[in-house]
Amino acid sequence: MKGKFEPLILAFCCNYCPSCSADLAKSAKLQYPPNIRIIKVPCIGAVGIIHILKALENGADGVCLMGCLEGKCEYSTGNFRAMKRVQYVKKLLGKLSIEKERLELYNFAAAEAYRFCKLAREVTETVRTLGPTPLKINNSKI
Amino acid sequence: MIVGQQKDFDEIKKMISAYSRILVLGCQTCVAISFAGGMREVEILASMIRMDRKMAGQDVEIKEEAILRQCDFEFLDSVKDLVAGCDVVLSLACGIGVQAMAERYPDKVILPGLNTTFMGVTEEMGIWSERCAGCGDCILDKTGGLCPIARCSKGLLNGPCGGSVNGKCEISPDVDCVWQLIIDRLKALNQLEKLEEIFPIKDWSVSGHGGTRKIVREDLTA
Amino acid sequence: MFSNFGSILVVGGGIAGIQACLDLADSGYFVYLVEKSAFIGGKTAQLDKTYPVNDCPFCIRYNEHMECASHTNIEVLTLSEVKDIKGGSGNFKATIIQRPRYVDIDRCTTCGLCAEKCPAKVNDEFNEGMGKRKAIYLEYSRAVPNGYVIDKKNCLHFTEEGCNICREACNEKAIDFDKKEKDITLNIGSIILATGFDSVIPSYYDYDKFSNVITSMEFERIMSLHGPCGGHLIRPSDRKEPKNIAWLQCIGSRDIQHNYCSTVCCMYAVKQASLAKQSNRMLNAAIFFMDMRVCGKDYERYYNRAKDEDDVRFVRSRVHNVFPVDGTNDLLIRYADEQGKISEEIYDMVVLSLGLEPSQDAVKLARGLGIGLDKNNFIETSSFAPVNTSVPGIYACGAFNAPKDISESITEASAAACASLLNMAVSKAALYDESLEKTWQKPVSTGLVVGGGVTGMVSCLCLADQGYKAYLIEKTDKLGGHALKLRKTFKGEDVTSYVKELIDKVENHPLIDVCFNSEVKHTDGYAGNFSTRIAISSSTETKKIKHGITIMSTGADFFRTSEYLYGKNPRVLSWFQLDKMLDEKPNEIKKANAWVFILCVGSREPERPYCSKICCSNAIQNALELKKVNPDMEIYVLYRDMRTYGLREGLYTDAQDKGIVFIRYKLDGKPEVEEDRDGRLKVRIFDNILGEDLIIQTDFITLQTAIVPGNHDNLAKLFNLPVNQDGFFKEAHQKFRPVEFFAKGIYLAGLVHSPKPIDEAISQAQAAAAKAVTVLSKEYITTSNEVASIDLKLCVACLTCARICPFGAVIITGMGEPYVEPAKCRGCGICVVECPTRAMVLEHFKNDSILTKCKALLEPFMGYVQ
Amino acid sequence: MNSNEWVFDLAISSNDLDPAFKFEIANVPGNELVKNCFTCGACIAACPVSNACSQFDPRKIIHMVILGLKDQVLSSDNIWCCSHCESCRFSCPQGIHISEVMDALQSKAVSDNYAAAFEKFGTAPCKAACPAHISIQGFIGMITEGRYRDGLKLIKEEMPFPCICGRICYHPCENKCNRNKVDEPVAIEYLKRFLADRDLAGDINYVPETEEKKEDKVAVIGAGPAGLSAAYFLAIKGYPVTVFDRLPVAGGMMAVGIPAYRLPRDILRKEIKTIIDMGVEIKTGITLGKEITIESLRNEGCKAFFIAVGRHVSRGLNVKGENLEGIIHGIDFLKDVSLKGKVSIGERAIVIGGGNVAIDVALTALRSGAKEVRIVCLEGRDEMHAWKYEIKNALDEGIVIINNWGPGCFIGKNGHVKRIEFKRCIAVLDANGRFNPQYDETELMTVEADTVLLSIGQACDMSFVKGVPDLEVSPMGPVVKDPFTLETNIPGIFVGGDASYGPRSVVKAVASGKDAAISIDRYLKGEDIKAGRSQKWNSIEFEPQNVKLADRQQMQCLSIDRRKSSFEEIDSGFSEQQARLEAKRCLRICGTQGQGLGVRDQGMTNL
Repeated sequence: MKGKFEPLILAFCCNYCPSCSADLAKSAKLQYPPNIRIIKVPCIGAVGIIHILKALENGADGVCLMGCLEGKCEYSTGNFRAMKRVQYVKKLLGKLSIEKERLELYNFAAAEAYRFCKLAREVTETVRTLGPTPLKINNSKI
Repeated sequence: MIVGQQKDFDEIKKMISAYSRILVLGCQTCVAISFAGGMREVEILASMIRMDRKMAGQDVEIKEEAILRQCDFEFLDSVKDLVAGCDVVLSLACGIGVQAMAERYPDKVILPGLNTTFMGVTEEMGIWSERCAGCGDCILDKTGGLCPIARCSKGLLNGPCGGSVNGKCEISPDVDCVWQLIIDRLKALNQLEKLEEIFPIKDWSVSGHGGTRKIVREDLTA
Repeated sequence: MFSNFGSILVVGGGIAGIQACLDLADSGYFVYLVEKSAFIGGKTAQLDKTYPVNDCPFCIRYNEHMECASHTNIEVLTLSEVKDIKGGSGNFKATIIQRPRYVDIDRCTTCGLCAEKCPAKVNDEFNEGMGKRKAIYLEYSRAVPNGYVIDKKNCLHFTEEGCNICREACNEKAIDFDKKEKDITLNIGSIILATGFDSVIPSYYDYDKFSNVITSMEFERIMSLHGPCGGHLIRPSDRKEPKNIAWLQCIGSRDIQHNYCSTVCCMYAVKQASLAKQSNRMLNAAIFFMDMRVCGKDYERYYNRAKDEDDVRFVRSRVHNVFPVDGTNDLLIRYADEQGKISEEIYDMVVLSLGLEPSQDAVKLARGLGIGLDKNNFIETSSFAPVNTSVPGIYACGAFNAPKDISESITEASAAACASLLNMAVSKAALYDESLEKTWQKPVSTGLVVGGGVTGMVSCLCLADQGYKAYLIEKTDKLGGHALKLRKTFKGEDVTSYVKELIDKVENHPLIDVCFNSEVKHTDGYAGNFSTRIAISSSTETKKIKHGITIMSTGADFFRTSEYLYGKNPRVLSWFQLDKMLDEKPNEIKKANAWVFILCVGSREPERPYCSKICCSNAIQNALELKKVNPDMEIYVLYRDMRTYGLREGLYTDAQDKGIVFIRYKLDGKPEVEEDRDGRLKVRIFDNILGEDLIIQTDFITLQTAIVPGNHDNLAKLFNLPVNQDGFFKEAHQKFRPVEFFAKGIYLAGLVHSPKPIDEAISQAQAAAAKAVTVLSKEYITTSNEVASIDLKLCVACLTCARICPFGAVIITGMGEPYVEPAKCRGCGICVVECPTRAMVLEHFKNDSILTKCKALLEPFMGYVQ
Repeated sequence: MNSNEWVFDLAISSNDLDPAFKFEIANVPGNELVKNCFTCGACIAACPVSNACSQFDPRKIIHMVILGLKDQVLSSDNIWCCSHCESCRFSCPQGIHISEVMDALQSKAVSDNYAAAFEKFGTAPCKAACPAHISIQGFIGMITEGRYRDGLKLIKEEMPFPCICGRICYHPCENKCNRNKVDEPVAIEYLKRFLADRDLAGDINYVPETEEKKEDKVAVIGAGPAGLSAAYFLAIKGYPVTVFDRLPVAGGMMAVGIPAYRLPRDILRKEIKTIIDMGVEIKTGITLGKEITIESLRNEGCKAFFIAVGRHVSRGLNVKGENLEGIIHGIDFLKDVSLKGKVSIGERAIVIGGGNVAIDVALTALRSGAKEVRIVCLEGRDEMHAWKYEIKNALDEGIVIINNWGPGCFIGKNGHVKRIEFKRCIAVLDANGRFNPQYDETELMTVEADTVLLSIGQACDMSFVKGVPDLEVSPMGPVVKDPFTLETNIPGIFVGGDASYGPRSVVKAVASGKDAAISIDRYLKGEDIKAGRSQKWNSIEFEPQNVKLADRQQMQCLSIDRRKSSFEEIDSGFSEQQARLEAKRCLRICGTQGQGLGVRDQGMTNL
């Protein structure tokens, strides 16, 4: 039985600005797709390559990292490191023939509830267009 | 420190394609510090292999482990059971570690996950550069503590060559001309006269060119 | 809970007021914050971004706003105004009128139903009148205090009797129309005025007539993501994206009515133009200016970047008017370039860079209090006590003292907090939130101040006068630093005697221990508990000091140039030498017929791309002194941009009045200095206006050489402190945390931060002391809940953690083992992810737990069919 | 570069500079700020001359003054280019008054023999013709730029009543307008009115800034245009001024002479209010010689006086039957209408007189209920003193004008006038050009009328002299010793306005008041009152070429019917668009006297 494809997206979300935005979106009762699952982390710089890979390995159709705006990191350079790391993992994904678009880093200010929702929708749409993670498709063949 | 660099994933993939039970074994010393083969890298590589196999619809069983040093036989025993339970060991140690493993577990296929690149230093987080070529006949006393053999593209002993431009090597403007550095350093040390000394022909016999090297310390041997 | 006696009143809930409140409250004092509008945040909250880092000010300050509103030591009185203040320092009695909000903040859940239903639409002043809001409104979604307010003037309940729609809509029953205005009487010890500024309303440039002529603040709102245009750069008339925008500078600044420079407009115009360019590369952005006054830390780089990378066009010309283009909403600008050629250009939009004026209400209040104001209505202050007004016990900070930007306002706010504390012998207010987890350790109530210049001495005195012991480490054998060479401030105060007095106070203060000829050798520890070893050159012994905080005030140095025959001809002087000559050899000055000042020697050049900030004013100041000694002397000032910012503009016009001649030169046409056979000096310069070379025969030349960072590499290394590209120390945040380092408990002040005049250095010194006191005054050293720890069995001492930690919290012990200092670690987890051997652990953020969470979250949706 | 090379190059050496030059110029009054130039260039872009011809660079001239390039500046043709249009008046952030600088340089060039005194102080014909010397091109330029407030400020630098003069001025400027040579003159008066109306319609009216308050009090006798102007300019200088008037209202002839349909009273009140807002005190209903005397004012601390009592007494005809009922003096009639509102008169009115007042009287009579109004005057139609457009207005409204007749006698019945007998006037002036009408006593005309309004001239009511016993007077009024300074035989007392020179226009009175203010200011400061006062304004001729034709904007007027039935204002003023279009017609560069700069050939500039 096949239903409409609903992507599962794991969002690592820095406890500062992006979480503020996410909470704000919630408190303002703004709608964003349920496809986004949020893991709060102390700093986006604390999300390692392995975390991203594990998320994908465990079946996430997309992964996004949400950090503070450039220069705005509570811990000085965490978001900058995250940016570099995402670039690196994108290279790894290339090796695995997984679409790089499944991984993205976004930078947020503290009060960007609307943008948060907008991006959540965008990300969901992007991943929806990409289809289910290649890990799942091929796995179901077995 | 020995600096390593993980092999291209495609190459690793090809190497291990025939196996479905794999031990990814890291080494927590030099290559961990150079971010090529420590536990962190083991986890990442393992995850990638799993994903790759999953996508290909193949089953795989991967064990992840890292030991303190793969170049010492004593440490290798701790993974005896793990090794026994797999078809192949993908070693993320330097070439020494891979060989040590192969020597210790002669029945097992031991594959290298790294290219062992050079002996060098961490310039800063994420940047390593070569410092020593292991020539067996150190001349750093004459060159202000900068090694022309490892760091001059031509290995010149009486540099710099004509390719030194603005303190950079002709092979790339990113590479310092070590001879320029040597001169600067000696100048600062007020030892420029050392350069007037012509280097005698170097004894390459003690370098790797003289065959496999071996050192025996009688006072230490049993 | 607390005694009102000895509490402090802060007037104005803008950025400065909030900062002053927080510093005071964190030091244990009770503060009343009186804000006339319904929300705190002031003008800063309206800004889209701040220079020079392009931060969103609201995002960064949100926590401070919240903290201010919820701090147990702060009572925020919004919709309030000071009606009357009686009494004197230490015992003021203030009457505050508080207008009703009509919405019970504690009940309001900001659900917004009321505003949705409210029938009264009014122009949204937060958006500068662009866009509408309702009569019941929240300024913006996270405005603080976070509750709606009814704007009585426009509310139909009051204007047309009886509209109760919002009250009926409110589920929480939070609306009460019967609330009445009330008077609140407060007993207070000190008052801080932080009333900010009003923008000068342009009476010309057809601002009111053309919709596409907008003010700088309107532009901020247009660019703001939360503004009326959602962050899309569009012009008001047709909401189309503009292709050309012109910024006109000095609107309401630097004219006969405003004999001062508003200081901030150049930078905000540069910021706006480059952000606009970044949002649309095809945009033609032009800034019309007289002098580009970008004289703050990293400002010059920002300006250069706008010019070189963002392709913002800079046109040196004052535009006298904007013309309509018939049949369109476009605007025509006619201007003359430096050669006098008149050009006309058409722009889609024109932004007027409005100047700053003291807020009118505040001027009235200050007059009522008998506070001395200058001719432009700014508060009269001394350079040596930059936040003290003429009335004891009343302090002022921010743009009411002089036009200034956010970071300086914040600095002054902290300085005012410091000054007002010194004024008061008061009981501290109730203490801290008990729920915080603490390590039960008292901070060492001692400060270490490195550098015995004016800044260091002021910091020391601030600490010592509040009862904390202070060590002052000075590497030479006397106090005073470069200030010993200065004669006067731009306001004419005598620096020499001030410094003398200061040294006297410091050396005789029982709580200050001055260590001469000494140097920091080693340091260790964390905020509240540092331990530092000092080497004293006269002895082989080292001295170990335990201290709770550290202030870096090692100052800067001046550039020793080889240009312009400096060092070759004795009559080519540095500015210090001129200062000395004024003191010692007035007769030689009397004999001189001509004198040339060359500005920007070594500053604003490719190898030193920053402005030294003080040279322009200093040159003019000295030129005026020369004129005093010898009124017949011809003085030429050769400059690149005349950066007499703020109230220093008065110096410039004064100098013009006295007949001092100003000639501009360009970087690629520097003056040439020549000595002829008879030893006479000649300066050759190309005069842009004349279009010809000018040869000036002169008796003396003074070079305004750059301020360069002092040699503090060693300190930077020891304390693990960041240094910027120019070699000055890098503070935690350029805009909002100007005197702090990222590492807690270490502060910076004075020229070690960037070149600055003595008054700004002193306010930084006071600000740093105020920050220091927030740590020293704590009962316990508080630490973060989550601290990284290390499994030493796994650790191979690869140093990654020590290298990567943004706070220098990880150190490698002599045993080659890493150690995490709990007071420094802020639990970010950056080291954890990078640890190659997985030895690093963050208790609440373990790898395993996150991976488990990851898995759990990736369980398929409920009801999601795969 | 070595010094040898420097010797031969063409650079300016500081040895050639005259450091004192900038001070010389700055010491000329009005030039104090010249040293404060920021070299921002705002003046150049605002200058119509610079726009027409690039050599004229006021900033460069000022910079050269500051540098001390005296020879170069004074011998340059450029300093003669400024047309004193004042377009740049408010452009300079430092407030440098550039035309004053140019004046100072021109004077210096002449006095130091750098130039012949050719057309010194030459300016545009319109500005020269205006008695108040308003910078007409300047304010018109500001209209084209939309700087209405600045435009008004510019006008108000020279006169306090733009709203009034924008309605009732006889605008000699327009007669001289160079645009006449192309098509029609620029509607200067209406443009002025546009600016002033616009300001009065706004929320905050423009009130000129006043200097710091001074001690010495000044009393002004007469709250007419001359007196109020003097008060206005003295207030700007910071003097405390009190204005006395014996009428119950302020404004003099503006309030009681000019009919409301030409000058609505609220306009008048508003412009007077501006003067009050500047700190001037106006006391009405007080007569010099009755309630107050110069002596009493001196005792109250007044240090200087300006007497501008005007001419409020009608001349008599000296004709038989002149005292019959129904024969009213025109200005008394106007005064009554102004003060009381409606005055009832008969149905058939005859107005005797050919001046502007006669026309005002006739039109007012029409509005006061007369069914038939005729004007009878000595002069032929073309000789009438009334302005052409006034005559046209009268004719439009159905007034009959009968020319070349002089009153012979009035014939009454029961003491009330019934008929007038006129005799043919064959010449108004005698061979010497003096007023001396010649009649053909044989040709007579009898006209029936129940009201006769005499408007044949005004005299000064000399009763005020009681308050100034020592003042030298003539039968014509107080004697002015110097027409430029308005001094009298008593130091500190100045006279001006209609009282001193005969009935003239409001703008002339303003000029007189302004002169008095300058004199009083200098008198009180102890400065030389006479210095530089005889300055004549030369209009510089200009032959516009290649000018695009453009019609003069027409003012919207009330219909003839509405006009006759009310005192509503006839002209409704220019719309903003009209004003801008009309302003664009101004050639802007009239008055430039640069030689060989091509300015004159430029014609219309691109402004």
